[in-house]
Amino acid sequence: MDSSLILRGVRRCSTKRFLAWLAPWAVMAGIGVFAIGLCLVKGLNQTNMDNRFAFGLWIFLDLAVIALGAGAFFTGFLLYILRRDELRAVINSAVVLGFICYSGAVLVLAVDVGQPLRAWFTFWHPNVHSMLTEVTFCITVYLTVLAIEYLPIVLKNRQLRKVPSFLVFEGELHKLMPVLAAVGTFLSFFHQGSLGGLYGVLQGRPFAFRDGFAIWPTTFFLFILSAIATGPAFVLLTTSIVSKISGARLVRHGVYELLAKISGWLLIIYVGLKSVDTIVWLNQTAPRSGINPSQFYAWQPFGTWVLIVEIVLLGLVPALIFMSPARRRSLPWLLTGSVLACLGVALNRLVMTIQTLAVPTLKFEPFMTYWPSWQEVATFLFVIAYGVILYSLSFRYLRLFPQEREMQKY
Amino acid sequence: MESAETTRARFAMVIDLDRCNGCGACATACAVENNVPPARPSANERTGLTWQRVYRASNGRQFPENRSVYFPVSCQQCEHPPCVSVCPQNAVDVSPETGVVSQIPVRCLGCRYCMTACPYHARYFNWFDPKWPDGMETTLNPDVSVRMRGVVEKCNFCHSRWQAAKAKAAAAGKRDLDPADYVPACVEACPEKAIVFGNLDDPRSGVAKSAKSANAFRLLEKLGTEPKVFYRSDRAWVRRLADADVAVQEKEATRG
Amino acid sequence: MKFNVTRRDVLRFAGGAAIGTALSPMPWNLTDDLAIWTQNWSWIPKPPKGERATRTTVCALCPAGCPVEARCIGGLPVALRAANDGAALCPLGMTGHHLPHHPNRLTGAVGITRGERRPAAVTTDMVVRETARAIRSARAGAGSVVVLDTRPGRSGSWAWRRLLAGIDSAVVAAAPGLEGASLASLDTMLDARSQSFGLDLRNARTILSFGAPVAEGWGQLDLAAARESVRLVQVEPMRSRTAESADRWLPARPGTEAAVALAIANVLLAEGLVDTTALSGTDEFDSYLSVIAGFSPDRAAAIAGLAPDEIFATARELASSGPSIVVAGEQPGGGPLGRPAETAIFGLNLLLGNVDREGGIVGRTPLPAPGDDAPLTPLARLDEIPDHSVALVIIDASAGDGVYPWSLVARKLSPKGSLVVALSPFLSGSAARANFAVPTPPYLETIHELPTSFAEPVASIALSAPLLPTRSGAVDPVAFMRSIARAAGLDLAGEWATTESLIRERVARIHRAGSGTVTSPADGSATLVAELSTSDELWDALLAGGRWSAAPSNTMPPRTMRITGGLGTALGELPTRATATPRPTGTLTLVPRATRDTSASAAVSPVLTKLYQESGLRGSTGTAVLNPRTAASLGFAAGRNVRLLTAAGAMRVALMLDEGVMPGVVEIVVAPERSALGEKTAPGARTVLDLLTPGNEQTWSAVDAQLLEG
Amino acid sequence: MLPGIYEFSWDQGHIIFLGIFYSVVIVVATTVVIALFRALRRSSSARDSELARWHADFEDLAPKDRRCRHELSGEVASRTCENFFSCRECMQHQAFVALAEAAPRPPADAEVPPMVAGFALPADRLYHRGHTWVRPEEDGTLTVGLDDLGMHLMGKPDRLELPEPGTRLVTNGTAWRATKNGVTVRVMSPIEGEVLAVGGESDDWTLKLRPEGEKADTRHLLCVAEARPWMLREVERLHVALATEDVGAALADGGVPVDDLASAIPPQQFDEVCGMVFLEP
Repeated sequence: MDSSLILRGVRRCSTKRFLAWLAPWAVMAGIGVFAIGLCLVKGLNQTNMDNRFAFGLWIFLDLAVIALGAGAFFTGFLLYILRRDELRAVINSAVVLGFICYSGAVLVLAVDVGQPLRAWFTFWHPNVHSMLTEVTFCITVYLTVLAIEYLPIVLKNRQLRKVPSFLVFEGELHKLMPVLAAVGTFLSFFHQGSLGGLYGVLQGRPFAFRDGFAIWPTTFFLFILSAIATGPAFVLLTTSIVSKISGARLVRHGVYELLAKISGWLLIIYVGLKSVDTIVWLNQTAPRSGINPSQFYAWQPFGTWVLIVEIVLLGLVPALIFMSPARRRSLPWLLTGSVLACLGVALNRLVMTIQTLAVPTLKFEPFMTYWPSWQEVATFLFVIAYGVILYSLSFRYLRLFPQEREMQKY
Repeated sequence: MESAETTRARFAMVIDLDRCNGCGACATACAVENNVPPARPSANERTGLTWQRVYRASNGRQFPENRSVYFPVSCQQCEHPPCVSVCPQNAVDVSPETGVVSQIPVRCLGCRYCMTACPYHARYFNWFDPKWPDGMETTLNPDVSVRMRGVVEKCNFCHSRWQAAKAKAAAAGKRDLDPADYVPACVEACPEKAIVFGNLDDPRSGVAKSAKSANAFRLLEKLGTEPKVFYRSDRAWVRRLADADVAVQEKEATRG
Repeated sequence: MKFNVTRRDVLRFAGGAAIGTALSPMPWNLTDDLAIWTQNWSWIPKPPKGERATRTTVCALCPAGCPVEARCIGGLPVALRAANDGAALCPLGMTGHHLPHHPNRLTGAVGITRGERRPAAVTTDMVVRETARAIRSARAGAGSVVVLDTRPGRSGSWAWRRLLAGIDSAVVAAAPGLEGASLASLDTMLDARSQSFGLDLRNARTILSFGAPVAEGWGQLDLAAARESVRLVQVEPMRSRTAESADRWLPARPGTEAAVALAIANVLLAEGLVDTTALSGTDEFDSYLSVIAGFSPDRAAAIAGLAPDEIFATARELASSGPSIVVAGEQPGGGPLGRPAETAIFGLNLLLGNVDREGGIVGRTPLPAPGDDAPLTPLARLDEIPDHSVALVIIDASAGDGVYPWSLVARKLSPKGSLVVALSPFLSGSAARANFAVPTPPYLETIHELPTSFAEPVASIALSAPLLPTRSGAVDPVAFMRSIARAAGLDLAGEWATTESLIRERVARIHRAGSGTVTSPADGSATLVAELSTSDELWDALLAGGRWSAAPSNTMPPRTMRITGGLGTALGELPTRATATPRPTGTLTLVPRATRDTSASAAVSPVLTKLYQESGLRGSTGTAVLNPRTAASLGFAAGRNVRLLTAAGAMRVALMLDEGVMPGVVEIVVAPERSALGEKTAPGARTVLDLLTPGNEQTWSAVDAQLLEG
Repeated sequence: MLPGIYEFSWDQGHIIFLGIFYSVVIVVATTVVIALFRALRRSSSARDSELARWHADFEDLAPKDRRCRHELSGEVASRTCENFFSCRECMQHQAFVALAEAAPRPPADAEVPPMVAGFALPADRLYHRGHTWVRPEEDGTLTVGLDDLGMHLMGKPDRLELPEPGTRLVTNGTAWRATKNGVTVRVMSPIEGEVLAVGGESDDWTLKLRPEGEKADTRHLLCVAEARPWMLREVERLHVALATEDVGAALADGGVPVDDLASAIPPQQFDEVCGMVFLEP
């Protein structure tokens, strides 16, 4: 039925099957839209956030998807700036993933703020000393850049390309892509860092506060590093998952290996620096704020196991997997490593968001726990469903993996 | 009318914890003065709006040696406020005239970053639309506007009272406020006279003297926020509660 | 001429228009306007505008009657503060101007059916008819008629007695849960009839209080001001505000107060610290001695869980640093301690010679009644009325309310048919449990009378002047009485038709007597009544916030003192909870806990959610507080919802842990119920108080309870 | 505007931050505007549009579809075309041509077999990779038509969209469109020129063109010697493409190509095969 929209030479399931695949996600997205509507109409009392947990599941989601979406800019950077041509095989997919992650994050942010109609105030009355201003500016512009990068991929759809001026425009944009990639890289580096800086500058929250260089706390750099380390792993993971689900070989194994190798090296550097940072923080920064660091881990479920899992199991282990050429040749190992690395960056963002707020500062304030309301979870799931649907549509109708056709035949 | 520029001041308060008995008059007076709406049925102590919140703490000992202390905690009006620099749109500011950390609710977009930055949990978010029972809006203080849902608010040392005092001084042609004209609602309402309020820069003021007294202290002093709300107590265990460091064995204590 | 529009032209036009618009101020003004609009949603309440003025009145929300200065905008109060310098209002008083707008204010008479979500609107005439019918059938022998008065001593209280004087079976009783109720026991001991005495707390040097919230303003004592001159010893199982500010706190187990009091008497007598010549020789005193012999300090200390030294020290302190006074108080929410315990406690005053002396129990001339010596219905105590004997209960909660288990009233009702009618401004508290509720004007909408409070050493009266017009629908209590009188064929003589005219009668009589002074709230200046030429002048002075006080008369008429209150040796049979028959394991003692200002009014300002709901300061009603050790022994963790089980039933409660709670005790927070805070709930919903069944001792300050899972 | 707002001051932070930020915004905006501007300018030219279309298609071709003609002729082991099959701009091609001219020519094979793998490949014409051919006529015009494989594939098209006489065709641009079994293909023009006449179905739907300029530039077209290995390879690709599926006895079994190849190809693969054959990804 929709075959005229599908690229020639690739295998896609029947329309019926595709709709059946989309249906549950659409239901999930529908529930999410309802929950978002509730939050916008009735206000944030629909969530379980409160004055102590002023940030909750949604900020965690924002931080996590933006970290994972780093695959887009970093792949672009490697391809267009460092000229790693092998990555052309995944660049389109990475751009779509990046667009999904960033647009999802911006959408959730718009629900998360108390007065979404005033979101543009940041551009009107900017406080340039705030990390959040930097994040807002960079994310908005980078989302625009991603949309511009996404556009040529859309324009090359089989039907759209029949419009002559679309293709002309696509061709012209394509020529300028390195400029956009460079801008995207610049923006991404900054806001990934600013998201880390967001917490690192919290002088009043010893759990998050870090010393730094110039105006940037160490979390600024660690967030950049962890994002670019896991970005390729996420691209690897999604590509192999899509490959599994669609039953098509999408890229050569060498591409996987390259992504893993990049991820591995960056991860090991990250784990090293993170460990140094943790030691300095526990022994210098936190005690200076009058905190005995053992207090950070005195409240279940946030025991020291969280720290160990984050750094060793979800940091060091995937790094070692990725760095071993023998392991890299095996797809199951690559998948294990990618899952661990992605979980690691998610756990890091979760800890920075939730544990920072959960650890009491005033001695007479109790430790509090937070559990999201269904509206928050539904909104969270909406972003997932939105991502799956948009990716599925893109995968079906656009050329995300240039190598796919030749991998299939001949 | 152009009013004469008042001299700069650093307003502060000293709360005597040995006098405070936790009656809650300050919190109530604050809500009435500043048009803080009553709670919706589903609001709780975590989603409520209490610019002046009274915490109960104890010496942690067993009955009958257990003793209480009540900490009235409002915005601590820090000299180095962690909340100001984080606001993405300049909705938080420090007034050079009063040293008070002001919150501009009409510019706030409700991102709540300042709340995560504040170690005193003194900032509150309007989770609900402000709503008074029918007719009760006629009892609102005309000098303070009502904040809308979705913005952050907090204590501003009864800013409207400062403005009224300033206008009064200007009308009398004076540069300085009469200290008796500017007293926040909580200070006025305290039946135990536990709160002393005044200009820290004025060495003759009661607040300047009390703040320097031996048993005066501030909350979480090591964070370097330099609050302008001081506390005092002759009891050593009360003063120890001001530090951030919680002994781990105490963690299961207190309220759930 | 042909006009050709090409695509290029259209594009050019659109582009030019876009650039031109962007350079004009229009879009930027529009965005700014949008911002301004978001700042002023139409549903955000706007504070009132209007002329500013200051007016004075007296707070009528509790018997204390604090002078109030109201800041008004356009004549309507927007802020209340204490009118006298240096004083301050309590949270309840500070928010009193919200009460006329309370969501659960009654706008018309209602009929309440148990279990119905909403009350049914009825006419006041119908309520009058029903009441008259009940009165007629009571006269025909169907049962007795009881008026429960929530603020005894008012002119209105007198009018009820006047109205029902023609009915043999009628009595007027003070509503349960009021402060000063325990003084009824002292009344019996002093044979004083209707309490012609007061407590001179201000001149005492040592106060021994059994549970009275002295530090919260109980007995009109400003403890903070009197701190230098008064020494306070508090006997109380809870670490209350008073216990914490006391010089000595004896944390006796709940229900063991009598044992402590008797042991103190034991020490006083054994050590010869008191002069007993005035008491000795009577049967009462002999019984007393034999009772006391059984309460050695060691035994009582074991019963109460105290160190014997504390009892010795307290006894010596009482004897040595006089004048002393011993008071049995009502824990707010917990009610009186019960007659035997009160008798044992007040007996110490008799022993110490505290009666009829400055700084002790002093004589007090009563406030003049509004009318002449017409026949009046007798006063009674609710517990003296036999169970299942009452056909009609009229609750006059027009001036306030008490906090008590409804079962106290319900058990009196005749099973053959009964009617409960309440007069109240709010559908909350007692009124929510009646069959019919009639709306009366709340505080600030009508004149309220603040007669002598129970502890005052001299008679006094203040008037709360209205600052707001009475809302239509409100029924004046005295007018309501007149309607009942007409409908039931009762004789209610007198010219007065409304509460105001009745109070005017009383003021006129005070003026006619010509004694006493009026104190102005603003400057504390006093004017002799004798200097006022007309009663209108006195009226105006009172309406301006003044308080009339009688001239001091500290002498009491001669009396027989009954140190066992007529109980004889039965006083010693008082069950001492700790030593009663062994209780099943896991049984805890349930103690209600409240603050003084929560128990005075049927409704409080919704803004008090700041204290009860939006902060952990007072806890919301129904929160159970346990010592962590007790909780651990039962296997409960904080924040859990558990079932609280007493003889009266079970209820789910939230658990809170606090080391300050006595082990083995579960304190239950009695805060204003949700309807009192303004939430729309089904009237008369069960509250924690319903778990507390008073036993024969008429106290619900300690009840056996169990905590169960789920 | 921003600096006009309340409490705004030109301090260092503002200058640095806003300076950097707006530079970035300007770069992004400029990029898009340049692309738009160029696109607007170019899309008004049909020639540019056709070229853009071809460039986009070419980039989407799999590397195996972009074999250099010199690889097909065996002159080089492996080479992928990067020049959109436009040999006249290819430096490598010129080098190869020079090399070939210097080398002694092999004796011309008079007996060029007219068939390759069952498809006719007449020697009197030049072939385009999109399965069209150009035959220079004596009157200076050019005849353009579908080759045998293309003919077999499209058979009798269900619908034809032929250019009007007078249309200027662009090399690698659309010559005409044909629809068969619901699949529409664009047949690429092998050469530039103005359409003089359109042959109908009876005439094997050929076009008659007048070349641009004095003489047609045919450097990018394959001579029959080059077309033979190319055609072999094309047939082989068809074999492979259809081999994986359960097709039944057809071309894959080495059978003689059926006249109506279209009906022998399973419908679900027909579209893909058309795209492969007519270089339309």
